[in-house]
Amino acid sequence: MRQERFEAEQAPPWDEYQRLLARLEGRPSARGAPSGMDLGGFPRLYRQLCADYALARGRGYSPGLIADLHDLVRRGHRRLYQRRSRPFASALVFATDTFPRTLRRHARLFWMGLGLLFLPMIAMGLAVHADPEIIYSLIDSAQVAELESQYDPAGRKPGRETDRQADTDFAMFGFYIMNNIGIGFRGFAGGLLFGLGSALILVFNGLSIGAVAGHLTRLDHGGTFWPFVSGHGPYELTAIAISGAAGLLLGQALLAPGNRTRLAALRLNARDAVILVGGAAGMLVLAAVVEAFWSAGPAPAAIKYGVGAVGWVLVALYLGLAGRGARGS
Amino acid sequence: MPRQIDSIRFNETPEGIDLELRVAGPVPRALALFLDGLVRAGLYLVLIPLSALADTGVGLMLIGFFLLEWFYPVVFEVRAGATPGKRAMGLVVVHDDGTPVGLPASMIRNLLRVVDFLPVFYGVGLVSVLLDHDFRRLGDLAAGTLVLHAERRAPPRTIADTPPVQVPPGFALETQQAILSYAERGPRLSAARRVELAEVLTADGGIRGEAAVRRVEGWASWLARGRGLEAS
Amino acid sequence: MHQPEADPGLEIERAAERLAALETMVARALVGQKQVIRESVVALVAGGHVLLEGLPGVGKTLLARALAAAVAGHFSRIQFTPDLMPSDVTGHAMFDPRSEEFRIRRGPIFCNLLLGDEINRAPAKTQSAMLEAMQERQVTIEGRALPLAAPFLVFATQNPIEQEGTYPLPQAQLDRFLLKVFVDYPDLNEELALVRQATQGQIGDQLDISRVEPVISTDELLSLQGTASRLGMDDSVLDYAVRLVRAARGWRGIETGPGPRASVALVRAARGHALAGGNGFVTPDDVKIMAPATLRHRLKLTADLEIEGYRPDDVLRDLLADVPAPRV
Amino acid sequence: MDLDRIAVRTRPRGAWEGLDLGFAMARTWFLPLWRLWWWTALPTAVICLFLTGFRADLWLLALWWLKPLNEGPLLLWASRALFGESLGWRRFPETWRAGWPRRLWPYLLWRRIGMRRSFLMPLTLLEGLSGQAARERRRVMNDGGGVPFWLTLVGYHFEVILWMSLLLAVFFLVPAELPRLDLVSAVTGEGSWASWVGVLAYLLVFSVIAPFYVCAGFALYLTRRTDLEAWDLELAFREARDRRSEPAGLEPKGRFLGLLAAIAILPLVVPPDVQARPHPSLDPDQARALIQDVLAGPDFGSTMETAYWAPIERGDEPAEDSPVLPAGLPSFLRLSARVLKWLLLVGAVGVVVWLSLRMSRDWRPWRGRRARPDRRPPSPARALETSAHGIELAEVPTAVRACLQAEDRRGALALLYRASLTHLETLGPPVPDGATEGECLAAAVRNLPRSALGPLEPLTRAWQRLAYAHQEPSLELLEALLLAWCRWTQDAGASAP
Repeated sequence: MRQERFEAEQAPPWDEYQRLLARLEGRPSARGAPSGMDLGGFPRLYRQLCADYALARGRGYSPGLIADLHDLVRRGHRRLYQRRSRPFASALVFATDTFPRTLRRHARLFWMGLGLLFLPMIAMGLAVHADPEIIYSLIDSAQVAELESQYDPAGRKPGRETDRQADTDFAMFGFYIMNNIGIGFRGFAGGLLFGLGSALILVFNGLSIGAVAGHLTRLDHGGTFWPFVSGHGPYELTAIAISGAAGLLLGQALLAPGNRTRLAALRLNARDAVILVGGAAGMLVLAAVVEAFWSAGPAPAAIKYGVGAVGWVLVALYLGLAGRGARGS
Repeated sequence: MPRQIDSIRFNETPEGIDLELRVAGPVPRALALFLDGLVRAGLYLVLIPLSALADTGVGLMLIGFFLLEWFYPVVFEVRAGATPGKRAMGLVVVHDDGTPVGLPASMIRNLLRVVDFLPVFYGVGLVSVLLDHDFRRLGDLAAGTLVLHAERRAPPRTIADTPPVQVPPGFALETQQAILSYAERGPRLSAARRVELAEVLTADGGIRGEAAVRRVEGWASWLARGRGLEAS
Repeated sequence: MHQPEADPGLEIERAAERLAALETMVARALVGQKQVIRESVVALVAGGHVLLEGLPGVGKTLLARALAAAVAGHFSRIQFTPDLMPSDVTGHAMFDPRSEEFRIRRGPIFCNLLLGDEINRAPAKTQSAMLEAMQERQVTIEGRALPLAAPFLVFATQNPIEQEGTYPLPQAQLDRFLLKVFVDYPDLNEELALVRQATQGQIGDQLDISRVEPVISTDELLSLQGTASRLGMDDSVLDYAVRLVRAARGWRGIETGPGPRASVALVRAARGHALAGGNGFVTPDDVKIMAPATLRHRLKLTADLEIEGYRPDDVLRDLLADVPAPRV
Repeated sequence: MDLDRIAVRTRPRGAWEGLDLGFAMARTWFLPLWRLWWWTALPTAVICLFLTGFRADLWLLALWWLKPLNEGPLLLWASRALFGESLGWRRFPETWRAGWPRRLWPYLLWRRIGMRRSFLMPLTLLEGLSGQAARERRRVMNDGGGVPFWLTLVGYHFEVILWMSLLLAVFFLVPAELPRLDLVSAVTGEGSWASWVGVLAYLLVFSVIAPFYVCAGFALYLTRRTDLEAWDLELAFREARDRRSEPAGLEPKGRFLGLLAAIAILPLVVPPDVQARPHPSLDPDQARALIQDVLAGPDFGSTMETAYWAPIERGDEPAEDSPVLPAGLPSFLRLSARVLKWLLLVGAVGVVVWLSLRMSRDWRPWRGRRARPDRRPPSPARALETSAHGIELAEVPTAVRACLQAEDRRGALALLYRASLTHLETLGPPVPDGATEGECLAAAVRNLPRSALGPLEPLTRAWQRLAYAHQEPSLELLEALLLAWCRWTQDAGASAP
């Protein structure tokens, strides 16, 4: 069949296809609710067009025609294979199901991340508690002095200020969001350096938290420090460990790819890792809320400890059990 | 013959056809990045005055900074396929099978930006883009994404209505396509150049000048329409 | 509500007779395997394709060939191999330089009964070309749609996936088979009879279908299919079938459940089974009996169950026991 | 030269895509190009070292200025490789004799700081034009937009980024025990060893970027020619002509060995005197007019509609915003912060509570991972409870009769069948919810002696026919079934105790 006849014969479906395509490519709001026109025929038209394109190439029709058909095919391909996203529903499934299940699948790495965070933390805490000089190897003296004054039970300090304003809280909230989640994300990305970056970030965070805690406790500032951190600690520390574990997952793909190529392993693991990071980010947002609005609040220490304990239980229950139930009901 | 060098990657779709993905190289991507940097800097400048509104403003500003830092590309890529800078450069982000990029892949490629940024100004990313067959940086490799040149706006094409002349035997399919292409692109070439091109094919037969152009266009017409019987 | 035919008795009786004759004829070649034969006949009546699975040598090919011999129709057979191309199945266009047109050369798929041997040894492209044809009942060559013959039924055999050099069929494409029939080893008595029969007056170990004679014509088969599709079905039975399929979707241990096409298939198979049993109406029993064969290939177990060695039939057994049957 | 062996797919491309093609070419040919670069750069570097009196910064500046010297051979190599021909370095002296130095001079002098170097180099070096013709041609080719400019600009930045990355990598990766690289003096320092490291690193980066830069410029040039004068079609046509004019089996005449011949044949790549100019006889003014004509045509350019709002009349200038916040704003902000705070807190608590609820709903640890649903056989009483009437077994006959009186055959049979199932359970086999009528019957036949079956079989058949085929049983049959049923239950009741 000659090109011109071919074009003439196929013109009606092509026109129809282009009409539908123009509609699909319209504004996103219009895309959501196809009214008036039936889009059901689109896949059929698309397949037809694909066949025509293959024919045109096989028969050596003019390059211009082939290029035009290819453009149409590509635009249709973009629309037809678009992933539909339902943000709210998928967020629900993500929180109750996907995230905890994925984490449990990589429980070994999670424990590793937790270990990398907590072991240096505890060791450093004990060391600093025993020997006051060690902290200066990690944190410079000006910062140490600032920390001391911040948590000094005698002075005015943001941690215990009873008349702290709501807007200050809010500013702190913004800061925590920016700072802490950034740490989490970087811990994840560092995994691409064969897991070293993640491990380093975990260890250094552990060391500095441990050092601060040990130092303040030794100075008898524990009475202000511990109630402050107890509220958000469960969420924040776990989330940092989880995002570190996500980074380790990337590193694992590069160091021990198993039967896959490194690239394939990396892709596979990255898919899970980003789920872990997403969950960790959610937990960090929760931690930021608690830290900004509750930890600095005026409640007595006992209640704060209680809330902290409940938080640990909740986190453990959530990570251990959520999503274990029947699926897809 | 070894494979010809091309900046195109082919991806076979479920329909069994090869989709051409025109992968974008380092220069347009670098410029897109720079433009995005400008846009982001502008947004930062918009956010900074918030700090005048006491601490509430500072909080909002910091949250804004956070979102800009991490989610600026994700939001644009998932919603529109490309960040404003990429869009200005005519680029678009897709999965490596040519489908529009989704949230997980976009998250991966943009969170891993941190590594591509190392040690300064995307040094690692640049090396990766120069080395990789499809100009992918590390984030792209991990997420399985590509940056492509977006749609091509094709000029209109018509094959002039010259009386068909039968093509002499012995022209390969590629040559026939080149003849058709000549007819399609002819109007955009200078007249002298058209004559010259046509004479390459027809000079052996002693046809020169405008006649050569008419002859080659006649061949094209014959290829597209047949002897004129089919066309009716 | 579907009202049964005013006087269906005679028609159904005759239909059941023909089917019984068919089963007997097939049983001549394939000793034992009563249930397998019954399920194949049901698929024939319901007009659906069958996927036969079993280890090599249990008579999958024999079954299909015996069925083909018993139904007087055009039969072809494709041995799927790793280098089989889609056009080897569907056919292709040849350029005729004289007329400057393409001429279509039809492939083996243009027949009434197609035996696709070891379908999972072919690469995905070829598989999907064939499955596409099964679904659409037409083949597109060079942009022309060519309808396949009616009836058109595919019996595809596949070896268990663990065997070497096999490509598993994609889940979505499995949906195109009405039934998946397991052919197992025959029991002792049956095997004795089999060996006796296969070694009597037989040279080599060729498949013996010489004793199978055509008992049904293709037109007859078409009318049988019509009868089956008109079979009366109470709403409660329909409801039962749909409930079964829906239950399989949310069932514990099932990763991906059967789609809506499964409900349709289940009802069709139940109709076929009722007719083969000589009943003029469909009872929940028909649904329940056909459920494993209809559903087992349409669901995917969760990874942990699969690792523990469970098979879809195990889960289906629980499911069938737990979904209340429509009794009063 | 063999047109058959062209190593790059020729077809029309956008300018940016052409650039990318160049990067792909450079990546494929990187090693030979890189080696070639050093072949010319090393001698130059040594000479410059002496000329600059061993001053690192001057040396680097000299090398930077002499870059075109190294790029020329790369370009020549690439133009040969384009047609599948690999040029040995031994043959480069011939190119020098063929007048290259003369063509390179402008690039080493006044054209050195031009931003379109790599794009224009092919014009001068490969086409060998000079004077008016070259100027004219440059002008035509240059009309293609700013891509060559961006290539050069971005290329510089790539060099800087790679250089800084290299230095930082060296800085970080060398263990602390070894002498540490002083970054500051590497970048700015005079004479120290660190500055030499920095300069050498820069030289390395030059060598890495140069192939990409040259190939990208070359590919841009090819793209532009494809666009302007259908260079790809010319290749295809020439190939077709050659193939037709030669008897099969002979070596294509396009292969050339001598480099001089190769340069002479460059017009094959670049036909002599072509260059997209209109008729050579036209004088420049006419040509310009013609170009203007063509450019004014609808194929070139585009129309654009811009809509914008313009004030009809100019209003008074609004008063300047006072620099201090308005009086009510701080308290309003504080209020909004409080609202946000509580919203966030409530939201957080809500999320936690909701997750807990979700978990407690989903999680049933006591049932085990693969727990089966409850499988207790339903008690006989339950089976009757589910009936519409909810009556005792003993009352069944009366109830059935009542139904019969009321002409409700379906109700009667349903009651009877249900009651017989209830009775069946007292006899032995359990009747699970999932069992169909057929299965109940089969279970009974399996488990009970024939005599204990009573009317179960005909009853089941009658019920199935009624329920699924809508065939109503006759009154006589119902009566008979009822009688049989009564006998059955009484027998059992008598024998059970």
